[in-house]
Amino acid sequence: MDAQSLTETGTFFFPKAVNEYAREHDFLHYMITWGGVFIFVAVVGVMLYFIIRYRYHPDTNPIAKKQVIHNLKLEITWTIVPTVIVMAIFLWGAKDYLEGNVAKQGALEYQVIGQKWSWVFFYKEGFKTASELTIPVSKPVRLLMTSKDVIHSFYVPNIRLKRDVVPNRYTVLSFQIDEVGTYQVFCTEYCGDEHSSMWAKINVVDDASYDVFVATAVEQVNIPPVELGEKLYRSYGCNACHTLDGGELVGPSWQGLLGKKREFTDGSSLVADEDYIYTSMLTPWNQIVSGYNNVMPSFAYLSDKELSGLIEYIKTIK
Amino acid sequence: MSEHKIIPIKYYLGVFSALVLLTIITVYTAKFVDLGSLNFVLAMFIALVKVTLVGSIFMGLLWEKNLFPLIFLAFSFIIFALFVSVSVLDTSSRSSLYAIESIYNRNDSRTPIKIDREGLLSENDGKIFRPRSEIIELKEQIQRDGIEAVLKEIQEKKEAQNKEAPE
Amino acid sequence: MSDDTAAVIVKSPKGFTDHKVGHHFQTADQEFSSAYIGTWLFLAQEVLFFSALFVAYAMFRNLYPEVFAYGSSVLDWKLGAVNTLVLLFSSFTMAMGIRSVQTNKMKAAFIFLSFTFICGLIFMTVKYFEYAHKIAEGTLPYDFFNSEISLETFSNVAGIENLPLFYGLYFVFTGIHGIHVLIGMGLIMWMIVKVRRKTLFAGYYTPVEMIGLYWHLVDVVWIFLFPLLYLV
Amino acid sequence: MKIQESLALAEEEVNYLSPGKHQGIWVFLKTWALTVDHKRIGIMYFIAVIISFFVGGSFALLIRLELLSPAQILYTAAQYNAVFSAHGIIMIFLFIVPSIPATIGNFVLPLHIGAKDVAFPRLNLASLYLYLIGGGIASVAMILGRVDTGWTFYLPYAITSETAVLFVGVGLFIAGFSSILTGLNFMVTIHKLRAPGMTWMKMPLMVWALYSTSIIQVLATPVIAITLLLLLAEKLLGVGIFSADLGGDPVLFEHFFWFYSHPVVYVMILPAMGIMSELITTFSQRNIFGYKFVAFSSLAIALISFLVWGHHLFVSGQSAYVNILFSFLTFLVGIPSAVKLFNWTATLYKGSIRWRSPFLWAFAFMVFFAIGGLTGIILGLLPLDIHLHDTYYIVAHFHYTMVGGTVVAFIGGIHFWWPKMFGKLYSEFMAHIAFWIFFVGFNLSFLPQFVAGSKGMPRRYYTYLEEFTIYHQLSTFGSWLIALSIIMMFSYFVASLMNGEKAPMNPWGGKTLEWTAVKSPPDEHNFERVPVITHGPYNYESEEENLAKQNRQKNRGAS
Repeated sequence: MDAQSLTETGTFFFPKAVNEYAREHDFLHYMITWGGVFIFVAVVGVMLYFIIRYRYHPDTNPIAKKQVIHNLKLEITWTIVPTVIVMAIFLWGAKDYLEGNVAKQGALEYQVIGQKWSWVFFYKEGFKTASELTIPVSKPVRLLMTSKDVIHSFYVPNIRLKRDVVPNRYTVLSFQIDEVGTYQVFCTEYCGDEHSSMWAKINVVDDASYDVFVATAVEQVNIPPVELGEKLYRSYGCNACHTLDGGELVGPSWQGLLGKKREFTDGSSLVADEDYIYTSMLTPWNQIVSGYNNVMPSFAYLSDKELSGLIEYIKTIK
Repeated sequence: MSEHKIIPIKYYLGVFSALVLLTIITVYTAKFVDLGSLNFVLAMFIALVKVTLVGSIFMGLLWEKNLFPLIFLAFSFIIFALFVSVSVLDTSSRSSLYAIESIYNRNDSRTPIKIDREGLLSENDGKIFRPRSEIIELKEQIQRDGIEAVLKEIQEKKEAQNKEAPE
Repeated sequence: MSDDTAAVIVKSPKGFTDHKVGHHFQTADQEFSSAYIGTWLFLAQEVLFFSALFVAYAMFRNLYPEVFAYGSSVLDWKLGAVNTLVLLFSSFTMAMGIRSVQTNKMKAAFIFLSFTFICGLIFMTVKYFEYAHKIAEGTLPYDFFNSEISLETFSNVAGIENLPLFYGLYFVFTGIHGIHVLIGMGLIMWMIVKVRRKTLFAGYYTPVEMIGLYWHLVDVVWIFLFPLLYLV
Repeated sequence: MKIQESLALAEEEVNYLSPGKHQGIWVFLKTWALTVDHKRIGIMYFIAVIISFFVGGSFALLIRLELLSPAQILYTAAQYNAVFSAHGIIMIFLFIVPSIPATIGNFVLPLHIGAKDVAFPRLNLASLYLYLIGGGIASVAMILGRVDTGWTFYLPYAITSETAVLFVGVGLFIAGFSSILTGLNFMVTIHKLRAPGMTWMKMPLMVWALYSTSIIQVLATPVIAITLLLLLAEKLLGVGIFSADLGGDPVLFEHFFWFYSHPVVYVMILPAMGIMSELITTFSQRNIFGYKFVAFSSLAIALISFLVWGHHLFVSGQSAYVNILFSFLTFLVGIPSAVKLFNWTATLYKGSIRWRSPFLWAFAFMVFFAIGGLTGIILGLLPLDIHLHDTYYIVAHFHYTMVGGTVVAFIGGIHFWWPKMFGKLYSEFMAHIAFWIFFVGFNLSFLPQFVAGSKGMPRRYYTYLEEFTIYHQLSTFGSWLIALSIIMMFSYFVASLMNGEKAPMNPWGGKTLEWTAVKSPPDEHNFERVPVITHGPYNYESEEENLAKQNRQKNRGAS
C-alpha cells in the first residue's frame, strides 16, 4: 500500500495531522507564522514608507536640523516587548514538547533498528518486519530505537516527530496515531549513499486487523523460501544497492549471479555458489568485488531460514 | 615600557617554593590519604591555587594595569566552564525523559527501562550488536583458521540455537 | 616607505642592537602593549583549544569512574610528579630569565633561559620513557591496544573494556601538551640566540616576555593534567 | 621611448596598487606576494574568496540540477553526496567565514580607525597564506577524494567513509588558524591603534561588528581545531572518544562541532550587520539611531552565541532538560538582532534616502534577514524544531540568513567600497538590473523550500517523492536566476576595472574616515597625516545644514 501523500493532504504548510499532538503543533506553528508575517509586513512596510517618503530630491531635500538619534523609551520598548513575546512562546513550546514526547501509560513497545539503508521493526510476539511497521490505531506506541552502524533519524511527517537513532544507545519515540492509514517514514540524518531511499511505512490498522496481522505474521514464517527471499529483497533494502536486471548501483547486480566468476579487490577470484552468497551476507567485507566499495553491512542478524530464502531467490534471477 | 615594574626576586622564589610544596601536598593527599570523592575536589582546588599563583606572579597579572587581558581570560574561562558543565549535564541526564514520563504517568507501574550497553534488545535477538571488537575478532579468526572453519563454526552455533529455539 | 623617517627607535646600551619600532606604531609602548594583548588573546584561544579535551575527560570520567580510577592507578605517578616539578622549575627560571633581560643582566639571562630549555628537554625525555613503556606493554588507544593482561586481571572492574578509551584520552592529552612543550622549546632556543646576539635589552624585551607567558600557560595546563591523569 | 614611459608613469597616480606594476611580471608578483599592506592582503583575500564562491556556487547549481527530477538523472548517489558536501564545506569554511572579515574587514578596519596598518602586518600575511594552504589542501582533497560526509562531519559516518576526510580535516585545521589569527589581529588593532581622539563610542559601527566577530573567532575556532584533531586521532588511532563501539559517544562530537559552528554563524552575520550600519547611514545621510544599542547588541550577540549550540541537537537524543535550557537561551539571541533591525528602520526616518545600488542590497538584507530571523524563532521552539529539523525548512532558513544576510551584505559592501578599493566606478544601471534578478531569483529559490520542508521533505536527498517535484523545480529555476545575476555582477565589475570612470574621493557622501581623509584608491600609508577625531562617525547633521545653506542660496539666486 502506498503511503498517504504528504503534499496533497493536510493544510498549506503541513501534511495531514493524525493525532492531537500534531494538531496542537500545527496551531502553534501557524500562530507564530502569522505573527511573524504580521511583524514582517509591519517592519518592511514602515521601511518602505520611509524609503519612499524620505527619498532624496535635490530641491526638496528634507533637512532635519537636529536629527533624532536617540530615544531611550523607544529602545527599551522594542527590547522588552520582543523579550516578553519570545518568553511566552518559549514556555508554550516547552509545555507542548514535554506533553508530546513522553510515552502514555500502557504504551505498546516496538524495537527499531536502523542500518544502512533500511529500517527493521521487532515485535513483542517474536517476529520482525522490515521497512513496514504495523500498529493498532489510537493506542499509545513507544519505539525503542538503535542503530547498527551510523547515526540515522526516524522521521514521520504526519505526526511531526523525529528522533535520531544512535549506535550503541537507545533513543525513544513515543506517539499515538488516531487515524487508520499508511504513513511515510524518512531517514533524515545523512547516512551515506542511499540515504535518500532509506524509507519505511507505518501501517495504522484497527484492532481486529492488527490481531489478524500478528497472527499471520507469526504464521508467515512458513512461506516458501523464494517468496520469502523476494520479500526480504525489497524490505531489507537489498534493492537499494543490487539490481535484478544488470543495472549498476552501489553494489553488483544479482542478475545471473550463480555460476558467474567473481573477481575480488585483493586479486583472488572464485565462481559464485551458494556458499559464496552466504559468506557475502555474513562477512561482506572479506570479499569485495572489484570495482565496488566496502559499504555493505553484515546481515548476520537474519535467521537461517531468511538467509536461505534470499539464496534461493538469487538463484531464480537469471 | 620603561614604566614596566621589575618584580623582586623574593616573589619568584616564594612562589616557586609554594608551588613545590603544593605539589607535594597534592601527591600526598591523593595517594596516601583516602578522602573519597573529596580527593578530587581537593586536588582541583590545589591546582586552582597553583594556577592563580603562576598567573599573578610569574605571568605578572598582579602588577598589570591593563585589565583587558584579565577580563578576556575570565570570559574564556566562563565559556570553558559552561562548555564542560552543559556537556556533562547532557550525558548525565540523557534518561531524563523517563523521569519526566514517570511524572506524567504517576500511576504507571511499569518499571523504567534501564538503558545500558548490554541492551534490552538482547532479550529478543542475541545478535543485534556487532561491536567493532567482535568484527575484528571475526576477521582475525578468518585469517587464522580460514573462512571454511569459521563458517562451519557459525553454522554450528546457529544449529545449536535453532535446536534450542523450539523448546 | 617615504615616511620611514618617522620611525621610532629604542636606543640600546653600548654593544647592543637598537630596536626599530614597527612603522605603523606611534610609540614603543604602543608596540609593546599590542604584543602583550595579542599574546593574552592567544592564551585565551589556547584555553578553549584544550577545553574540548577537558570536556571529554569530564564526561567519560563521569560515565566510567572505575575505568578511570584503574587507569590512573596504573600510570606511574612518580614520573608524573618529577615532570611536574621540572616544569614548575622551568617556569621559575623562565620568569627569572625575563627579569634578567629587564635588568640588562645578559649572562644571567642566558643561563636562566638555558635552564628552561634543559627542563623542557628533561620533561620530554621522561615523557619518552613513559610512552616507550606503554608501547611495550601494549596499553595504547584502541586500534593498537593489545594488552590482554590488564583486562583479564581486572575483569572485576566495571566496564574495563573501555580501558583503551582512557589510554586514548591519555595519549591525546599528553601528546598535544607535549607538542606545545616542543614548540615552546623551539621558541626559547630562538630567544637564547637573540640574547647571544644582543638584540634584547632592558628597553626592548617584548619577544622574551611573550614567550614567557606562553611557557607559563604550558605549565598551567600541566598543573591540571597531572592530578587529573595520574592522581585522582 | 624611455622618456615617454617615465612621463606616463609620472602622470599616473601613485597608490597602493601601483608598486611593482611596471617592473615586469615577477617583480610585480613578488611585491604582492610579500606585501604586509593590509589593503593588498584584503584584495588577495578578496580574489581567493571569490574563487571559492564561484567553485561553491557551481556545486550549488549542480545540486539543483540533479533535483530537477525526483528520479536520478545526472549522477550516482556517491557523486551527489560529494557534490553537496563540497558545496557546504567550500561555502562555509572557505567562503563565508573569511568573506567579510578577511576581505572588507582587512581593507576597511585600519582606514575606519585611522591607523596605518593592522597591529601585526606580518601575522596578517601569514594568516592569508595559512588560509590559502589550508583551503588548497581541503579543496583538492574534496574534489579528488570525493568527500561525502557533508560539512558537518558527523561521526561515526565520517570515520567509516572511505573518502579523503583525513586531508580535508587537515586542510580545515590549518585554515582555522588563519581565522583565529585574523580575529586576534583585529582585536589588538582596535584596542591599540585607534587614531587620537577616537574613543570607543566614536568608532564606526562596522568596527564594533568586527570586534564582536573577532571575539568569536578567537574563542570558538580553537574548538573546531581540536575537534578536527580528535577526528583525525579517532580515524588513525581509534581513540574512541566519539565511537560508540569503543565506549565513546557520537553525540559528543555534535556538541564539539556545534560549540564552534553555532558561534561561527555569527562570525558570518555580525560583520554583515556592521556593513548594514555603514550603508544605511551613508545612503540616508543620517546619523545612526541608537548608536549604543546597535554597538552593544553586536557584543551581546557575540556573548550569547556561545550559549546556544545545543539547539542543533534537539533531535539527537540529547537530554530533555538540556533541550529546554537551550531552547530558552536560543530565544535570547534573537532579541539583539531584532533591536538592530528596529534601529536601522528608525535611522531611515526623516533621512535623505538615495536609491543607489549599495542601498538596494541593504534593503534586500533587511527583508531577507527579517524572514531568516522570524523563521529562526520558529526553529528555536522545541516542538516545531523537532518537525522541521533536517528538512528543507532548515535549508531555506539557513540560506535566508547566510545568503540573504551575509552574502547580500558582502555584495552590498563590495558595491559600496569598490570605488575606494580600485578607484573606479561601475555601471549603476547594470547594478540595478543584477540586483532585481537576484532578488527575484533568491526568493524563487528558497521560499518554496519553506513549504517543501514543513511538508516533510528531508534534506540531502538526491531522489525524492514525486509529489515534491514542483517545489524543487521552482528552486532550480531560481538558482539559475541567481547565477545569471552573479555573472552580470562579475562582468560589470571587470568592465569597471578595465575602463571604468575614475572614482572621486567620496562618491557616496560618506562621513567615516575612509571617505573623508583617504584618496581613492588609498596611498600605501593610508593617511597623509594622522587624523584627529573630534566627533562621532556619522556626523551628518552639520553636512545637511551646510547643504541647506547652499540650497537656500541657490534658490535665492534662481528666484
